[in-house]
Amino acid sequence: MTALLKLDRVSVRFGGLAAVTDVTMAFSPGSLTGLIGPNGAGKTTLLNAISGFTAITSGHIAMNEIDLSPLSAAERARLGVVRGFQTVRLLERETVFDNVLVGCERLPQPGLLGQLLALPPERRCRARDLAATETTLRDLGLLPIAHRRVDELPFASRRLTEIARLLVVRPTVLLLDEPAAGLDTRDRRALVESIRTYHEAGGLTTIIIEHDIELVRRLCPYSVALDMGRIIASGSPNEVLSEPAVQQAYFGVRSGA
Amino acid sequence: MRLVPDLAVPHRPFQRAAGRRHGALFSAVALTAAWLAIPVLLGQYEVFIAAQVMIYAVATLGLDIVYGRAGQLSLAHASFFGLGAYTAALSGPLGIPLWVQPELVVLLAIAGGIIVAVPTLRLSGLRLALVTLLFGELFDWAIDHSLALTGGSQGMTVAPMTIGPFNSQGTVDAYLLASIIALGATLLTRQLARSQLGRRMLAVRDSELASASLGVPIVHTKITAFILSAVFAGAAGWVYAYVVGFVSPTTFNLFASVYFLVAVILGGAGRITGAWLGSAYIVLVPEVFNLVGYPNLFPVLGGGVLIAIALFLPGGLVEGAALIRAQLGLHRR
Amino acid sequence: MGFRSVLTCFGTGSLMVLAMLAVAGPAGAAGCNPNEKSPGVTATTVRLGATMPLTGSAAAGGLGAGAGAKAYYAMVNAAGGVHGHKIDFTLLDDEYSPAAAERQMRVLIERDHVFAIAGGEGTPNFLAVVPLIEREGVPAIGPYAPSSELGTMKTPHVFMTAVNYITEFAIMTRYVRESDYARSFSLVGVQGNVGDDAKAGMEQGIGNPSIKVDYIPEIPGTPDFTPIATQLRRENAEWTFLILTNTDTGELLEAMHRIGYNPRTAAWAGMNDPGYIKAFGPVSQDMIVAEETAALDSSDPLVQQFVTQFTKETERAPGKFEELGWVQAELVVKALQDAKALTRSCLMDSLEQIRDFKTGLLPPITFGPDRRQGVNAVGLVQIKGGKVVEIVPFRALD
Amino acid sequence: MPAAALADAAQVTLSGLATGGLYAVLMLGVILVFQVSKNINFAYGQTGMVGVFLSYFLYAVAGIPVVAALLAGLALALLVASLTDRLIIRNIPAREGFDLVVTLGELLLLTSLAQLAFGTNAQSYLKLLTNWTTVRGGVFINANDILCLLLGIAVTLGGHIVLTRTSLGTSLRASAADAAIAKSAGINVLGLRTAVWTVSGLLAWVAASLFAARLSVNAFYMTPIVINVFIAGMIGGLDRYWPPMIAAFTIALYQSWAIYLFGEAAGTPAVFILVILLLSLVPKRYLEERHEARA
Repeated sequence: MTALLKLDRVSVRFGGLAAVTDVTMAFSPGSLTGLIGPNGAGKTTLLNAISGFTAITSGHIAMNEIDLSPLSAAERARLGVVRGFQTVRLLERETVFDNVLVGCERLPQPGLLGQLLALPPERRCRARDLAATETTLRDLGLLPIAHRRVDELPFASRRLTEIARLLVVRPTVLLLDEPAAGLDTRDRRALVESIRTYHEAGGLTTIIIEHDIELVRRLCPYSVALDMGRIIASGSPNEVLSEPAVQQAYFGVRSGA
Repeated sequence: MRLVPDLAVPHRPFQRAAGRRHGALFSAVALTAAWLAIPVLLGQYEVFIAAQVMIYAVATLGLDIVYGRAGQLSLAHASFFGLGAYTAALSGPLGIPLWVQPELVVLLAIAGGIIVAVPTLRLSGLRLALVTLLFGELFDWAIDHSLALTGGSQGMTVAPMTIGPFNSQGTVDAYLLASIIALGATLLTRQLARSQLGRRMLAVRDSELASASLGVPIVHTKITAFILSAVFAGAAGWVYAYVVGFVSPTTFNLFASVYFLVAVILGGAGRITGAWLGSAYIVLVPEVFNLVGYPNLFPVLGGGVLIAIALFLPGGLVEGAALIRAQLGLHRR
Repeated sequence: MGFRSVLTCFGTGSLMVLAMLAVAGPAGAAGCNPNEKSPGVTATTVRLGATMPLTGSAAAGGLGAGAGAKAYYAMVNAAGGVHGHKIDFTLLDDEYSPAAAERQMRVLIERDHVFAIAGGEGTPNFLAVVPLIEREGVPAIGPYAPSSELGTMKTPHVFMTAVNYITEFAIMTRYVRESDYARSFSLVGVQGNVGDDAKAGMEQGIGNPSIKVDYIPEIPGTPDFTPIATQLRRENAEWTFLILTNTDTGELLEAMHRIGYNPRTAAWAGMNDPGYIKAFGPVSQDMIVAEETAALDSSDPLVQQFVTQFTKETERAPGKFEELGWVQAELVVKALQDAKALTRSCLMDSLEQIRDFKTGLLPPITFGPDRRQGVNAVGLVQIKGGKVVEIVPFRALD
Repeated sequence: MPAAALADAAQVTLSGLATGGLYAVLMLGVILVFQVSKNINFAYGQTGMVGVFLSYFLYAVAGIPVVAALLAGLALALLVASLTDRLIIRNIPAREGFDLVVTLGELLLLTSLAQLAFGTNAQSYLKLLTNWTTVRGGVFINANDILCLLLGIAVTLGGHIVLTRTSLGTSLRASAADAAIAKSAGINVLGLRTAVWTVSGLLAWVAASLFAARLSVNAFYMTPIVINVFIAGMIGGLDRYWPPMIAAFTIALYQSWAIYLFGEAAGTPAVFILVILLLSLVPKRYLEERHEARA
């Protein structure tokens, strides 16, 4: 099976600092990859490079043979490469429903006048978006709080709202940056279940950065470990974690801290 | 359990609570009654003031789009208001026919909006505020230095707009004219809030990073917000000039722009009711101070209100009212 | 729904408003109609109004003139009023701002329904309200708003006693030409109508098209006068004429002094003011200043009478601005007294009958059926050692 | 070039540099405040203005001795500056542009309060050497111009030395870079912040006093000046030191030349054109403000 997303010798430098060096990876359609590594390993930078938030210094990133490098983050998102953030960023003064509805951006929308004058195409699109949002909310169990303002909700619901916003239109590549951070065990479990079911049903390609090794073990059939901006191991989570380099990177760093 | 939305299958549209519908109907009836009562019950001057509230509401809704919704601080809003006003004022001397003027106002506002927006797209925060401020200063300067045409700082008289028996400087006629654009602007803003365009603006305001990750075209959204706000302000200014019959630069200077900000923030950024409340404040409160003989206290209050609201009630009056309702338990779900 | 049907559903209130607008059209000199219904008159009172700058950069003028007018009305009311009507005088603050003046004039006319506009202080703020006054057909009597835009039958409701700046500067320039044989002139003036009028007056006073006036327009409140001073020094005229606000005049003279340019100077009547002379006397030494109202220490018995009466009313001594407000009120009361009835048309008619009305404070006032400029003369004074010395008494152009 | 034109050129340059010196005094306050609190204070100029108006009022109207009047004015400026931070800036919610909006409110408040309390005119304020003039080669050299220029240079160099050579400067730069780390290193971040805001009040008052001697004064007189200083800051970048300080001098020089060459009317559009040109031509990298923290 040909790879959906290909990274070919990707490097990112900030001034003199090499954040990511010569990373080559391939993600097949429907794969679910855990990205692990100690703090500062370059995981988020790699995610930023794929989603277009950081320009790469050298190398190539391609999806379905389309070169992503010249495209802005928004353009990549419209191609279906979407991401979540470590810190949840929502429309703070709006409801859960409106927050998820805004995710319909990636569906074709009518022009300025069409939207402002509520012309028939706008009515059709709105009905379509409302339906998609409602379904997503129901699937993720958010429907009971759909009309609550997000700034008055607990963190877990906010995190779930953000994920719902990414999923309301089916992405091609879903990038999540520590989605479980700050959640308690019960919420983590629910989150893992949601991601897994969505992933299986939708056949989307998912890359998750996660510190919680257990979560990666449970969720991801495949994982990649980064340290100092380089790939140090890849394979099933258990294989990766037993690699001496990973042990060194993780526990070496941890004991040194 | 089917978890992935299947767009091919039609879904039941999402229904809002039925109670809201009744509330909306009730407010519509009440507002219509008030609208009819004002010219019947109140005197000539009070009707004129009511028309002013409506005109300023249109401009405030405009600032609410660019600042309240898209989060772009514009200190040139009064200049766009002035752009419309001077279009009306100069149409007489320049012989621009009435039917061309609305299109001209819209075109000028679009051009002005783009001129302000484009260099500022690379900027945010302080730099954006300063460039818009400078644009406002440039507008003032242009008026001051085109004496022969505009009368400079002395201002100029605007001939009324007359269509058959309609005369824009007649009290009831002015009230009607202001009502028409106020209704139009309010409906447009309401539709904007319901549309993806409106949500894009909120997304750009709250986080440009998150917006980009959702595929929101940030530059496009900002320009659209600037243009819409300029068109609203321009239209309001155009009607303002015809209704008041006199324009001079002080109505459109930096302080006027700050008053519009006061209106948006006091009422509640991103809320239509808020823009109306804010407009009522900036038109009616000076009248009250004038009535009791202390017209100069209004700017003091304006400054104080801006600080107090930003510190203690950042959501403005609308959110404050919602908080009180929640406290009283009237709105339990 | 057509426009008319919308109107009918509003009921009678709005129809009355419309009717009022129809009545109020351009009145002109239609003669005295004693049966006309005029607003602002009750059995015992007649309501008058004015806007003046009571705050802001020109507040001194408005506060003084307002006090002068109020003192005169108080005196008249104490003596029983005009034909048994007490004068109810409303004075509103226009901040010297055209926009504020327009708003306040609307309050006077549309909310307070005044009978007539009595006086005023300041040109840009008054010019802003003229269209409203003309549209509503309200007589406006003696505002201090020197301008060539006013004082003609283009604005038939406005009766001017302020000499316009064309006349003022023509008289002043002619004197300078005659006494000093001056050959080169520059002018710094408030941009717009005011500066343009002064320039036209200077050209008229020079009477020689080959002598040009170097004119630099100024925006009130210019922060730094060094560029203008430098430009003046480059032109290097023998005489520099000034028509700026008092502070700006002083600041400009100081800037000129700083860069070592000290021509002879002449300025409009505003510099004939103790506050100005106290602040800027030294840089204004020998400056020639127009005199629009009589000197308060004049030996004219009418002036002495004013000083005595004002002091009695207010228990303080009057200044120039108080004098101005007083004489505005005096003219208003004279017109009301002479009116055959308290209607607007009869007030207009009475004003048009005024011939050679001597107040002592202003040159004699004369109006006519097609004459709205009541005064055409100024005197000249000179600032010397912090004092004002009269050099030419009131004189007309020809 | 004829001698007269040369003299004019020297005159214009001198007066521009003198204004630039005062811009630099103000700019130092803006930079310091921005570095410790990442804020811009639109009411910055008005902070100095209220001090000047109070001392004018006490001296010229109430007849209080000049030194006491000046000290009272200075005290008011310091108080307003530090309270702006303590009461307002530290308490505003993190919403888009609220720091700008709130100081705009303060601008309005201080301006209108000053108008109410002191009237609009504070004419014939202290001369501060403006009445001392000497002629050198056809150029009229005003002692106040020299004073402003020297003061600007002194403040610029002094600011540089304090920031780079003293432990105070190290603490300042540390809290500018990361307040949390600075705090853990034992720096009294809040105290430092209050001190910086107070110093900004001092600088505003000094510049406002000198401008009051040079300019026609009303309650708004500091507003266009501060706008020019902010523009210089925008061009130079407020997280740097030398570029904004040099921009302060340059913009004043530029504006006085524009006015000399094209007349009074050219002042405003000249600055606008400069800003638009710079914004379109300068590489985007230079304009980038610090982005939202780590994604």
